[in-house]
Amino acid sequence: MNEMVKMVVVLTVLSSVAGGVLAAINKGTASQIEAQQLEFVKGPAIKAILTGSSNNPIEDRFKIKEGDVEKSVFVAKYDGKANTIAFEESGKGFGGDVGVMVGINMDTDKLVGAAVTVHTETPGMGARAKDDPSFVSQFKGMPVKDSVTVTKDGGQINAISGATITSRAVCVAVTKAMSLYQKVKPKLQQEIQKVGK
Amino acid sequence: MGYFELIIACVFVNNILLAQFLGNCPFLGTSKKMETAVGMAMAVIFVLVLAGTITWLVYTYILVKFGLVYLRTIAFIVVIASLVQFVEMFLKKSIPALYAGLGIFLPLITTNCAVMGVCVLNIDKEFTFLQALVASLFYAVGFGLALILFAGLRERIFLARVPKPLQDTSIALITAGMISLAFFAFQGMV
Amino acid sequence: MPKTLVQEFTKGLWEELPPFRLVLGLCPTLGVTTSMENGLGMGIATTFVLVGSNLLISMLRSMIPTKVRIACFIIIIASFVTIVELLMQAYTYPLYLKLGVFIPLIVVNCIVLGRAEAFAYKNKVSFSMADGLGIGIGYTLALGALGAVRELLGHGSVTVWGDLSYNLASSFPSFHPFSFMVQAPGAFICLGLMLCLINVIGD
Amino acid sequence: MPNTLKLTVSHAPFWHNGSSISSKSRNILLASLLAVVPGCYQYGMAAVGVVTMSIASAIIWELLINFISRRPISVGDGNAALIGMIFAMMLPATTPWWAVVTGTFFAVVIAKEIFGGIGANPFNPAVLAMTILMLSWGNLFDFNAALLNYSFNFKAVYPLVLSKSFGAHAVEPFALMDLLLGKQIGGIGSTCGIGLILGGVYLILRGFIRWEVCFSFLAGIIIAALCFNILNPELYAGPGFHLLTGYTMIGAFFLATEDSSSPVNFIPMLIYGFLGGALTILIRNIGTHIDGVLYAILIINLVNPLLDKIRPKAIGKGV
Amino acid sequence: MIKRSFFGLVKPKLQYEIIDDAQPEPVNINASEKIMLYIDQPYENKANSLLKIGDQVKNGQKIEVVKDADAYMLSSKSGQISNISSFVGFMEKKLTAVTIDIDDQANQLLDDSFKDVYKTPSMENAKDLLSGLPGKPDFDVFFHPDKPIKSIVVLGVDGDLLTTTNQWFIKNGIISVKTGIDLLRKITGIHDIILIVPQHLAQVAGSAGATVKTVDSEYPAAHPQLIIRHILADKNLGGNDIASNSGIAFFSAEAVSAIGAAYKTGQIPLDKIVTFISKDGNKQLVSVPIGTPLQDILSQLNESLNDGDRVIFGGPMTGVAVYSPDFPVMPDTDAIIIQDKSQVVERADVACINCGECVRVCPANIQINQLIRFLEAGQYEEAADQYDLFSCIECGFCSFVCESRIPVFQHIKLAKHTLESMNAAEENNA
Ligand SMILES: Cc1cc2nc3c(=O)[nH]c(=O)nc-3n(C[C@H](O)[C@H](O)[C@H](O)COP(=O)(O)O)c2cc1C
Ligand SMILES: Cc1cc2nc3c(=O)[nH]c(=O)nc-3n(C[C@H](O)[C@H](O)[C@H](O)COP(=O)(O)O)c2cc1C
Ligand SMILES: Cc1cc2nc3c(=O)[nH]c(=O)nc-3n(C[C@H](O)[C@H](O)[C@H](O)COP(=O)(O)O)c2cc1C
Ligand SMILES: Cc1cc2nc3c(=O)[nH]c(=O)nc-3n(C[C@H](O)[C@H](O)[C@H](O)CO)c2cc1C
Ligand code: SF4
Ligand code: SF4
Ligand code: SF4
Ligand code: SF4
Ligand code: FES
Repeated sequence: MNEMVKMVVVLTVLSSVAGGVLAAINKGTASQIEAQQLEFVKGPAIKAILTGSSNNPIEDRFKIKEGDVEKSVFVAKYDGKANTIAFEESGKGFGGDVGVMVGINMDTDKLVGAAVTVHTETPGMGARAKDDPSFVSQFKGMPVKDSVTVTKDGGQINAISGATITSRAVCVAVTKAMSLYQKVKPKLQQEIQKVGK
Repeated sequence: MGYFELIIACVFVNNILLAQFLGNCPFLGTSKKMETAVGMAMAVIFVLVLAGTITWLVYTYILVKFGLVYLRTIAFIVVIASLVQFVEMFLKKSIPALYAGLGIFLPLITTNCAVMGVCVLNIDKEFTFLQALVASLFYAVGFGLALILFAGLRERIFLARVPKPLQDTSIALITAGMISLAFFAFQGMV
Repeated sequence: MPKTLVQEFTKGLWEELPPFRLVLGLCPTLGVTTSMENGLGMGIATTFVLVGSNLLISMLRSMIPTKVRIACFIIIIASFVTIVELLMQAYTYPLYLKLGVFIPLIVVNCIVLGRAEAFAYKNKVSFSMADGLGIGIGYTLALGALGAVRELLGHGSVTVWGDLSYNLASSFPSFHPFSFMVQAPGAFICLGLMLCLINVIGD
Repeated sequence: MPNTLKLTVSHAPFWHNGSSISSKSRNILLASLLAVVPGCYQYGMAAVGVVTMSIASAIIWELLINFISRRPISVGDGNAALIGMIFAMMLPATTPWWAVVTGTFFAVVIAKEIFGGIGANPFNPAVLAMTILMLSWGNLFDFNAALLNYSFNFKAVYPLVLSKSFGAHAVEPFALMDLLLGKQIGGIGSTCGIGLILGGVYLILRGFIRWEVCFSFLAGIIIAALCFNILNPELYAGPGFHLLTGYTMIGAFFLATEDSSSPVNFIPMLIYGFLGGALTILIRNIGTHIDGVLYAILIINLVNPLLDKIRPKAIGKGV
Repeated sequence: MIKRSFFGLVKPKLQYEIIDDAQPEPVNINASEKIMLYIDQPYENKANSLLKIGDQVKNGQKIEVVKDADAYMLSSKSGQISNISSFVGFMEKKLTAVTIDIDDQANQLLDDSFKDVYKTPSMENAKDLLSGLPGKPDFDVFFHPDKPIKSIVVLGVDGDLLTTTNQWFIKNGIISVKTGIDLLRKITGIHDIILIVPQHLAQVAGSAGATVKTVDSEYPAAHPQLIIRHILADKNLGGNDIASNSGIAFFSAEAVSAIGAAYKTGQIPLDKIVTFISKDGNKQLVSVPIGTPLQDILSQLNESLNDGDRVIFGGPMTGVAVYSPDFPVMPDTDAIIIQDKSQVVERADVACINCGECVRVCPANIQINQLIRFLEAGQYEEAADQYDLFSCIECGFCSFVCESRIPVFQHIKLAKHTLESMNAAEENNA
């Protein structure tokens, strides 16, 4: 009986101490983790697209809701004017979803760029979509329209050789971004004004 | 993704052992003989279906609800360990025949990356309950399939004139690599 | 077995070097060693858990009842794993992303539980620390070495934390990376061949 | 005097039918020439270079490994040369020397010798080496790119790439007769269908390879291709095309029939071959890879030990 | 020498020798100085032994090492025992070798123990005095009450290739075979006697007074196990009997003929008919007293041996190579083959390449490609459990076709022998 009590006591104490310690550490690291996630997951892509902005787009972000999706939108200021936004969309690639950050200049309705954020594509094949800038650079300056496709499907984007599936995924993501942009443009304009100030 | 694709993906394309590298210790440890391989395969299928679904429920209805997501690892391992204990006791008492077959493999499963790994993957991939159930079952089937095919080859290799420094684990790993290469056949089929 | 502290430490570097001598902990060994950096990172994370849990278990060993010892080990180990997870997310996020599912899987890494059961539960604190540290460092070096070989052959260059790097192409300009090495089958075959090499040296 | 006489003492039986590994290897090499010679004619000295390089390096790797592992020299059985030859048959004529040497290393050392030498390899060595190289240096084995500098009097596109990317109608210009006569681009010894068939038939008649495997492999190709073709004739080319392109013929006669990795019993041989053929078409039509033969063969090699458990009852057992 | 046939699509066929019409009478060979008898009994306790050097023996006398042993030989000459030694035979079998210096041919003495009993033929006196007959009849099988014999099969065929000894008895001695069959029927009380002959001898065999069945001319159809399976299967013997080979007693035509002659004349015939194949492939039948050393045959047939030649006692598929020309003719030596050095095919130490040739020729459906891996690794129990080691009927065909030239057949015999002796040892201990 004595042993039984001891077992229960030890287990309970151990569990509660563990739970307490973990809760404390969790609390202590929570904000740092969120900052890191933005910094490292979205950060490089945002920086790649919104080069030379006078503000920090990650700090100047806001959220918009369309239907039941909520998106973080990052805003960049050029020459003191907040006119460029970026947000993320995804398409289905070879190994899973390919996340693409798409930047759009709201004055000209042209893409300022696209960059892959997260993916699980094969290194040396699909992963080149992220590593090799020459593929995504094709989107730069493209006007916002209904769809973007690879040349094989009749479009104008040259697929990465050996990774057509990944290339298609990126095109799908950009297409989704463009259509979302067209839908929520008015809302965006309202929000962006706030940042501008 | 439909269920058919999910099944093909779990068994072949994203095979838990050969593509995701989970569960290698039991893979190498129980593949020397066909009988043990079959026993281990059955035990993993049995436990993984239970563990995959229960951890999904625990995660969705307890951890997420109470904001305890950071306790995922600890919660899952406790669930798996107690599940294995429970299954062991249950089988011993009520289905001794099955216990005689699977018994020795059950404790091994507690420290099997494949079981824990699938539970985590079910969450990471944001599966629904039904998807998690199907994925758990077929990841386990994929594990069993790889294990049994491997055992078939290993029984032959055991009798071959393998140079001494390569014998046993070393040649087994190299063979596993070749099996993993063969499984590339299924790439892109989902 | 009257061993000195130093012996307990050094045994992990050769006699019981995981995963070569102790054939355990294979999943991370195969899964994360696509680069040297990942290998070292995984090794350090495992070492942290190993040392922490060895320490705590050894300290508490008189209090932990034999019957529930495995449950206690698991709780302790899982807590350290969670701490590593949180810390890595907070401070080394890119590495955390690359190691993915293998970080929570440290909890089932056969090496960690094996050391708790076979060593820490039976030995005093200083020895358990030496044991954990030795095995951990051995494991880290092994993963780093495997990662280095695979990265060098598979990518043609090795890069650690951004700046420490060596590019094979600078010595052999026409080297074409042998990317088989960084793919799944290459992992098994490379590990198998390294194991063979270790066996040859060991004899 | 009788006490000093040294008679030969050995085990029964005292007759042997005279077959040997080396004569088998010689004959397969001979048969492979029927496809390699037209290939060399088509691609010129570069192809001759690749073939000799491959055979020579395979032999040297085997010698080296014999030496390192202190085993009897085994190159005399001709198996290393054969592996080199069959590996070279799959390569494009432009393969650089270092890729050939690396390939034969994987074929001879990794796929065969470390398992204990001849008869112990679980996978076909040449196929295994080829898939490893293709994974690493895909661009070297992209036949369209590799053979860009050649000019031929026929359409110089790798047919399987066309069918995969553009569907069945893209391959209509290929006349089956041309394909059969080797008027297509591809590996040095894998495009000349007629040569491969003649070589294969020679080997079957001589009893060096098993007709069960070859025929069921081809049957697998035909039936699976027909099913796809009927399902969607726009997208999926017919059986004739699949039979005569890619590695189908070399696969049926020279790759799937490798002894050590294939079954020996009748029914398993049929299943083995059929599975290989059907899987080839499945990979070609819905998988990632351009040609499915190599991976299909690895898969059937993998199931071979299980298949060969299907066997007739020995006499006196369970009558 | 056999060559691999050019076309290999069909599996190799080996034809039994067919005796032709112009068969000359066997050449008589005589032992010149001594004969040697190998008795299947260890020579361990010398004091206990019935045999002493210098003992006088008579023609037809029973030579046994210990009293009332099952194994004995009959001396084919009279003379003096000049040597007794222990001898290790095939598969480490312990035998006793007895050398007898022959008396002057003119002074041959006949033993008369058989004379006393031959008028009243019975199983007992046959077992007691006739087991050493040419053809080595086995009477012991009739003395197991738990395994009653229901049928007797007389083999008018030869078990191995090139050999024609038994066929010769059907063709040229059918009358004495008939006498023997009648006698067997009388002493055993078994009516079901089947005479197995090749196709071309079916007519001659018809007069032997037994049911005649013919066998295929293709090796190894005449193997007793296959005869049971393929030829006797339609006879109503009961499934289990067929499988376990019990209930049937096999006798060679030569032995049956010898039994008939013995009971008819009261004198035991001890000349063995041997098919002798010389280096140039020339076949002839010789009639030799049992125990005659090979050397005597060679010198009387003007055949010579050189270093590296091979001498085979028995047929080319299942015989035994001997290391000395002193080796004597035994009661079951049906053939002696002399091979020139140049005809000896070398065996190699190469692993099985899994070509499957052996599997396709094996009459017993054994997975030899797998079996051989276990045997080479010394895992005999697994070989027996999983790969049917004990189903092997020992025809030797697998070794004949093996592309790696592995001595498969030898491995099989060795494994069977090892397992059997292990089992025997276990039973003794239990
Ligand atoms: C030798 C050769 C022949 C080709 N023939 C055709 C053709 O007949 N029709 C066609 O649409 N594309 C043809 N192509 C183009 C390729 O199939 C493919 O569309 C192009 O290489 C895509 O480039 P990528 O490798 O960067 O993806 C040919 C390419 C090569 C190298
Ligand atoms: C090991 C392996 C990895 C692959 N990884 C990718 C990938 O990451 N992204 C992709 O789009 N296709 C990938 N593929 C698919 C093939 O390369 C496929 O043929 C290609 O997507 C077709 O595009 P292409 O017509 O430009 O060659 C992979 C194939 C293999 C064999
Ligand atoms: C066994 C062996 C393997 C080699 N492997 C490669 C290789 O994988 N990639 C490579 O680019 N060079 C490799 N080489 C490098 C060659 O020595 C040489 O640098 C190269 O062939 C130069 O040729 P290129 O510039 O004309 O292509 C290898 C050399 C040897 C001896
Ligand atoms: C048609 C055929 C193809 C063969 N292909 C290979 C091969 O690709 N690689 C190999 O190692 N052996 C191959 N072999 C060799 C064969 O399995 C066996 O090892 C030979 O008998 C020895 O030279 C092949 C044999 C045949 C009959
Ligand atoms: S094992 Fe072979 S060689 Fe050795 S004694 Fe027996 S038969 Fe002779
Ligand atoms: S000797 Fe060989 S071929 Fe003959 S039965 Fe035995 S295993 Fe089969
Ligand atoms: S014939 Fe010889 S090499 Fe061929 S499978 Fe049989 S044992 Fe192996
Ligand atoms: S056991 Fe037989 S095959 Fe093996 S080495 Fe000895 S003789 Fe050769
Ligand atoms: S580390 Fe042991 S099973 Fe994964």
